[in-house]
Amino acid sequence: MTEPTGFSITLDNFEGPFDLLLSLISKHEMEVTEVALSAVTDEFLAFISAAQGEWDLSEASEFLVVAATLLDLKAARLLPSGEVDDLEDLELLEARDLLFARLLQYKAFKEMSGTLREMLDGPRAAPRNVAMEPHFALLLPELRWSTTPEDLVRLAAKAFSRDDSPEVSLAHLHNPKVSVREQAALVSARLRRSGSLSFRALVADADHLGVVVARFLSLLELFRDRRVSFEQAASLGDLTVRWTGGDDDGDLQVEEFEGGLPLEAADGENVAHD
Amino acid sequence: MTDVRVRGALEAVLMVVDEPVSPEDLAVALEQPTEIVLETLRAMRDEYADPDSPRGFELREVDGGWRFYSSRLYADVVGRFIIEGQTSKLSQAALETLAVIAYRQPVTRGQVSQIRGVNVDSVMKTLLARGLVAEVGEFGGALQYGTTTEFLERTGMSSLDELPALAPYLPDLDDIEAR
Amino acid sequence: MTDVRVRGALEAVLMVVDEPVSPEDLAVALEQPTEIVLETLRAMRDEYADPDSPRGFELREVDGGWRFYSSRLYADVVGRFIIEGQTSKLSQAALETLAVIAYRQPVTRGQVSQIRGVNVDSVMKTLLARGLVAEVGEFGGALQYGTTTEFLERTGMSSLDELPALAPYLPDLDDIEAR
Repeated sequence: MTEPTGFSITLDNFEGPFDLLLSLISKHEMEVTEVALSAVTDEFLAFISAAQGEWDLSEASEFLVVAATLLDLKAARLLPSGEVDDLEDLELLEARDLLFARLLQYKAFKEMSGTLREMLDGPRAAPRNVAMEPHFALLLPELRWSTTPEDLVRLAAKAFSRDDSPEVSLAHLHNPKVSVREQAALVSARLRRSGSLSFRALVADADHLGVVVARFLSLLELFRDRRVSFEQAASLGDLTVRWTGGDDDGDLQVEEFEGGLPLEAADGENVAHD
Repeated sequence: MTDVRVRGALEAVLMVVDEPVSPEDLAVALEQPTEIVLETLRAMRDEYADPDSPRGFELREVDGGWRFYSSRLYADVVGRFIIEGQTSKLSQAALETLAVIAYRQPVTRGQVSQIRGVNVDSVMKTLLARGLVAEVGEFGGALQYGTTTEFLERTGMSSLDELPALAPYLPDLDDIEAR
Repeated sequence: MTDVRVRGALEAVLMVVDEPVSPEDLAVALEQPTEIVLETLRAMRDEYADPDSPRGFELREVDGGWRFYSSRLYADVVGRFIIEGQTSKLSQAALETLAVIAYRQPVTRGQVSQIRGVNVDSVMKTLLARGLVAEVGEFGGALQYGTTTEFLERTGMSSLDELPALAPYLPDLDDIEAR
């Protein structure tokens, strides 16, 4: 059930899939302080470059999240634990553990979603759900009816307001959100017109950080869909984006980031937190 | 296709369709000659009705189409099940669906489902079986539903104009936005 | 009642229902002990699934109730007849949310958000509209959600007990919750 990530590592004290390392640490069968994280990172970079052109964006981003958490965890563990008498330090330690546990939980549900997809997409058994034959329908016991028009209007009002609630604009309370899907459409249109543009030019008119982030994410989606290619002459140099999608205006499967991105990166209102 | 597979495919389709299906339509779906389909349907009908071991379902030809029905041999048990099993009050879900239809008619099943946020297929069947709603038209290939005279009689109204205005019951918009 | 009549009566009743029915309700209508009913239902299930001559329909237990379904063996042929309004695939976000609800139910929207790390309002709306999840209760003023019988039917499970075990390295969830 655990999807093999394909990424295996060889350390002094551990050899095997990255997922297994994670599993051992979580079960306290291996001490995170004994893991040379720089070696893990080196191996991952080697793995990525060996599979050039073939590597999986989601795998890479997942690695980043996991590695960052491990780093956090390790930093916390390396604190002299015997002498923690500051309550804040202790809370910090617990927070790190909690973060790690959350990460594992998130990963587990992510994996389970693959299994669910298989179950939902498998051959279906359709339930028998046919109208009752008229001679049986006649047998239905007489309704006991006590519903007044006022009851009905209340029920209708309840149903209609439920429909509206998720769509209610909160624009006056929070900054409006940026849709990655919309930005993808805008970015594609510009690139189709110009052939190639620098990233700098693509975000020149962005008036918020959120818009820049959304356009960057939309480029990643377009890249995954092979609609664009990237060129970067020097490390940290200008990034040139080239349209490779032809005139095809077909559906781009941009996965919307739920609720869109907050315009201001620090706007905690839009992101669930504890 | 083997005989068993032809029979199986026919049973599968006929078990879940609501309306009688013509042998021609079945033949197209099965990619089999119509005669084979018709022959198999007749064999199935006879098999289910075998006097030594009659099934509780029967396959009947109605107006040139075929459909599974509950066998008349067991009508007494089915009748008892319907009378005793069904509650004589509409469920909350059914009432809410009815209210939505009353105010939004003519309305399609999909629209009702979207408003209520849940699948309403089985609740709609109940309301149809109770004669409280009926098909009143078609829009973009989807059936539209509305309330019936029976509904008016039940609620004691002489026409839909007597439905109370919805607006005063809707939550104040400012209240919602302030949440 | 003879065995054949019990079987026939059960088949006849199950022809007219629109949701899974409990053996208890069937027993009342048949005026037979529940054990006999349950035994017969199981025998029917096995009979229809006989590998040498599988039927096109199957009898399945879902959430403790029994209902006729078309057999998965013929899903392709049935698919040509039953056009379902909502066959579009669920997004990855919706699937992950569904997974969280399936394993943590009953669960509030806030709890799901916390696990997923993002706001899940729009995804929840999709899942509700598809009838895969429903409101199942209330806790501390917040609505709780759980999966539906439809979810079980769609995934082909008889009960939630059949959900595969979560990844082996998942820490004890209560530990996380307790903080």
